[in-house]
Amino acid sequence: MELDSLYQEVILDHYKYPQHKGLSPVFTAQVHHVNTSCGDEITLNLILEGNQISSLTWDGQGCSISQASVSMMSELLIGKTLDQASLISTNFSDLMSSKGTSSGDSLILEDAVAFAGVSKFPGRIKCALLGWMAFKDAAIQAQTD
Amino acid sequence: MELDSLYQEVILDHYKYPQHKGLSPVFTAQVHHVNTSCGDEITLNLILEGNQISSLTWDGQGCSISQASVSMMSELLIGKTLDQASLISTNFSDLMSSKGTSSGDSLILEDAVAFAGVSKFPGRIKCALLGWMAFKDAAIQAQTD
Amino acid sequence: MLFSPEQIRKDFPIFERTVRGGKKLVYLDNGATSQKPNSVLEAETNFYKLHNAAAHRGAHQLAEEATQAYEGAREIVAEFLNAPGGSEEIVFTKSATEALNLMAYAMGNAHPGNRFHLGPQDRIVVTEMEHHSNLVPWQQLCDRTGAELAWFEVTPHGRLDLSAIDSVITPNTKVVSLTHQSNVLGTINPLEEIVRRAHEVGALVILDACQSAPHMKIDLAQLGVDFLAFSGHKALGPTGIGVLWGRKNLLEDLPPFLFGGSMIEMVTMRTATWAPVPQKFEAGVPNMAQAVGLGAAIEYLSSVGMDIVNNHERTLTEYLLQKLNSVDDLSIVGPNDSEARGSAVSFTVNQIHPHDLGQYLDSQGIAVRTGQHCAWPLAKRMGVPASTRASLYLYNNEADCDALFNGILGAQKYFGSF
Amino acid sequence: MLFSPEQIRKDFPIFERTVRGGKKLVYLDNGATSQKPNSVLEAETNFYKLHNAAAHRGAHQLAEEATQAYEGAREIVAEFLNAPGGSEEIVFTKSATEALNLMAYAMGNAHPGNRFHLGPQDRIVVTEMEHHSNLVPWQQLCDRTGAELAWFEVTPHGRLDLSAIDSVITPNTKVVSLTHQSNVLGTINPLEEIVRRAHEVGALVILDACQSAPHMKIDLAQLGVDFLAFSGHKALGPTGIGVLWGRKNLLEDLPPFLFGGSMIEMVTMRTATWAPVPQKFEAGVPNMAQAVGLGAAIEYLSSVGMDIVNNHERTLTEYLLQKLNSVDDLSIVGPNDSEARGSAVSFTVNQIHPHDLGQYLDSQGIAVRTGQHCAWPLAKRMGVPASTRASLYLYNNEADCDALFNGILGAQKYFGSF
Ligand SMILES: Cc1ncc(COP(=O)(O)O)c(C=O)c1O
Ligand SMILES: Cc1ncc(COP(=O)(O)O)c(C=O)c1O
Repeated sequence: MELDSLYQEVILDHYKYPQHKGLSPVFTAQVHHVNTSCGDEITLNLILEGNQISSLTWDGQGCSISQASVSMMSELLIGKTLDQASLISTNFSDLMSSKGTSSGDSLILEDAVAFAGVSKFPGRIKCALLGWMAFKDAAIQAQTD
Repeated sequence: MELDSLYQEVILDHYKYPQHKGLSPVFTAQVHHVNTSCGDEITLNLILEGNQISSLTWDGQGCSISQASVSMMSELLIGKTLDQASLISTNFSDLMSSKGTSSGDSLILEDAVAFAGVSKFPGRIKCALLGWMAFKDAAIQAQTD
Repeated sequence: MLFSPEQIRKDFPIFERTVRGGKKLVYLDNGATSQKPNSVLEAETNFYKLHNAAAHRGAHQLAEEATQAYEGAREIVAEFLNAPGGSEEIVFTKSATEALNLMAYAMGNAHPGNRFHLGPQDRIVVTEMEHHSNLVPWQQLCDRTGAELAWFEVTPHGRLDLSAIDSVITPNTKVVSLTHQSNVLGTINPLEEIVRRAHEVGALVILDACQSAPHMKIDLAQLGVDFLAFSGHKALGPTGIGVLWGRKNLLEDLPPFLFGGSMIEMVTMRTATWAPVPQKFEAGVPNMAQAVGLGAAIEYLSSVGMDIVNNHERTLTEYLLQKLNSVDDLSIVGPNDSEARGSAVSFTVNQIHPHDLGQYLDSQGIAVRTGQHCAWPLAKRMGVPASTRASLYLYNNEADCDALFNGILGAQKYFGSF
Repeated sequence: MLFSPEQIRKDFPIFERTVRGGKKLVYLDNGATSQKPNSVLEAETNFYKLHNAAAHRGAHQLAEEATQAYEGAREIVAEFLNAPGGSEEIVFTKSATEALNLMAYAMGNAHPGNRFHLGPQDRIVVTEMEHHSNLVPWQQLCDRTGAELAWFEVTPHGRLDLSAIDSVITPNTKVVSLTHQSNVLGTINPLEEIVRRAHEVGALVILDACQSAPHMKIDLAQLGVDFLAFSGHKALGPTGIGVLWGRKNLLEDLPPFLFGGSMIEMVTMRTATWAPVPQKFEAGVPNMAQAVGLGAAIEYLSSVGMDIVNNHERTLTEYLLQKLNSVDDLSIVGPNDSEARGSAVSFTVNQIHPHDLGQYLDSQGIAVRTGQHCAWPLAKRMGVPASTRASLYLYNNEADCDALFNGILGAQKYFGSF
């Protein structure tokens, strides 16, 4: 069933057992993003040590895709430098706009290649990108503050 | 030719030799009407003596239909009482909305039955009614002032 | 002829297609937009093929015919709504959203002395169940004029709380603008009491009939409201056409909104005067083909009969509610019975986010709407950040409701089994 | 393939009908609205038959397809205009009239501090040859904000008088809004000088491209203007669709106009925030089918080639001018040569009122426009209270011009012979 390419097991897993959910009490930058078309919300706390992401925590509500995506993103980005994170983020965006033609670079995206199937569902791409867009904002904010 | 039913000879005659054109220096009521769809304009001066129309003069610019109509109207209404004029006016309006099914009551409308053909040309009905609408307004104004 | 949704469906070409790899289309998103019968498509196409020209401009035959077609559509709408003042009370807009913005902006254009003029001493009343299109324009008008925005709250059962009606609609209230039927809850609002109170204090009532006019007989001579708006595309008509009805004397007093060709009387470089209603509110070459299409849509609805459409929907809504109520972990958002409610039914299913539920249903060919349905404050009030909505129309049948029921069970299995 | 208007005409079903008792249709009223090729009608119909659903709402397949069709049309428009910022710079409206009103109202909504905010110290510049749709909205905005309206005058030859450009576009000028091509005179305005001066003083330039975009290649990357508006129905597209283009950073700063569904980010009962551009300007379920139809119209035009369309019209206009100039007692209103002018040609014929001339031409199957053409101040300036206008498009040919010529001679005989 085509639906299975959207709802990969690892996605549903993260949805059920979200990682790094629960906001850190302190942060370098905090952002709040909303998917205006469906109302999914996410708050993201980013802590930088120098150029390195030492903590990435979040809270939010939304569909399995948006919640699993931010959960996997946190796992993926914690410990990375901002440069590395930016590369990963671009890679993920590219995957989302691939219209189902790419299966994703698992060396870079690791488990997040599971989202490859989302790119075939235009209505869900925004869900998958919600957390990533929030991170992008947070990174800019952390660097300019 | 169908066009001939619109441009009756008597209409073109009045257009060429307009009657009562040239505004009286005094008046009981003066009105200015415009056909917003084409810009034809008319100014009408009405003088009442008691209940009787003693003078009806006008100035304006416009197509043969609008100018001939006001010219014929003046001829028709001068000397009439307001009640008579109202009857004639209603009769003329009815003729205009007859969609070509009526040839008009020549006892009431006299030469103005020539406008019967206009009712087949929806775009021109407003032209034929321009002067009559102005008269209606002037009559109300003269009675309320 | 006996009414049969299966027969009706044959007039709607979209049901000849399938979705998601050969699945039958189960279209339950009528609250968002309706499908179109062939007669509507043909009316639009015929307009372009035979009569296309700029209405009200030019003295040639095509322009005459275009004018007749456009004005004929106006007559059809006037009759459909039983407008007491006839077709001069019908203003064509591009949508209900434009119609409601027209009201708000036109009031904002009123100078002191005009009955529509608003200032800081005035109040505008809406409800918590308004679609954004009947809320945000009023927020903005209040911002511009200093007027105060007040509203009726919604009860946990999804009804308007009218208990404080006299302190909501105060003597300084100028306008009460509310929806006839909630696009989320399905609730049909009790107009009589609201209209009575509004008129008592001299306020005008604007009715958002987006979710009612397509589904029930509207009789303006009875309803008591002063203005009414709806969108053609939710009533079997084309996109790009909406209707604003207003009492003639009120439309005459209301300042214009969009300025430009066809709505003027005279223009100089500094000043302009306005054409009579309804032209005063229709600037520019009008959306003629869409008005004609809406006329055909209304003729289609009238040929079926609005009472028959409404009866069918009521019966089917009862069936749908009964089905949905039998699903474990499903909660209806809004009235759970068929009393004073239309055929839009929103619900949540424990554990499954509406977006995921909608996606699963889509994989089964079932089209529903998910999210806040353009009514954020209502979602907040009801405590459901997002919900799933099924909304019915004359071509839906029990099989569609069964498909939805089975789809929900399937989703529970799908998302519960990982 | 060689360009042939006769071949083109076969794509336009309206030319299969006759008028006024079997007369061939000679359609010379393209300045008012254009006829539609089959591909446009099919695109609209196909949208309804196959993909109809509310774009940007709902996660089902039809909604996805509707969104793709609608957004696809946006891409087509962006490419057609060579919009430097791509499709996010394209806002769909119902018409050019709405687009121009959008600009005026949105500026009126700007708070102090916003670059679009206007006050009594500011100036808005238009020209004497504007269509009412690009004049009255600015008059009204000036009324509301206290800003001053100024304008370029028109010379007796129907050209803009730019001799006083520095005192018309003053340092306190915020906006210069003007037509690219006059719908009455046919005059094409010299944008370069105006844009240069406007930008020198920090003013923005809004271009009314209603009469240019359908007839010539528009290259926004070159043109220098900041906003541009045109209507679909004059460019082979459906009624009920218009386009506003604006530079992305400007659209981002410009406050919204219509409020409602789809243009918001978050809403509470008291406040709302806005979606990103272009959605910020598109409230309500959009005129999707009309956007799709406009996309098809542009694809049709592009498949012919805008340069070819333009060349054809230029050659034909020259022919028409030469024919008209050979008529006794006929005066062209506007440029009498083909230099910097489009294919709208207005004229008067001594003794015959335009309305009567138009009526006679109509009896011969010839459709022209008569009156002031929604440009009263221009009519006054040119000293012609009304005129007759013939306006050409890609499907017109020399035979149409000949028919007009013979029609005018016929009218002279008809009205001269009583
Ligand atoms: C130059 C010009 N501007 C604006 C308009 C208004 O366009 P629309 O009526 O399609 O909104 C027109 C046509 O009517 C026009 O010719
Ligand atoms: C209750 C209600 N009001 C207003 C609207 C706005 O209608 P439209 O988007 O067609 O302008 C809708 C539908 O979207 C609605 O359901």
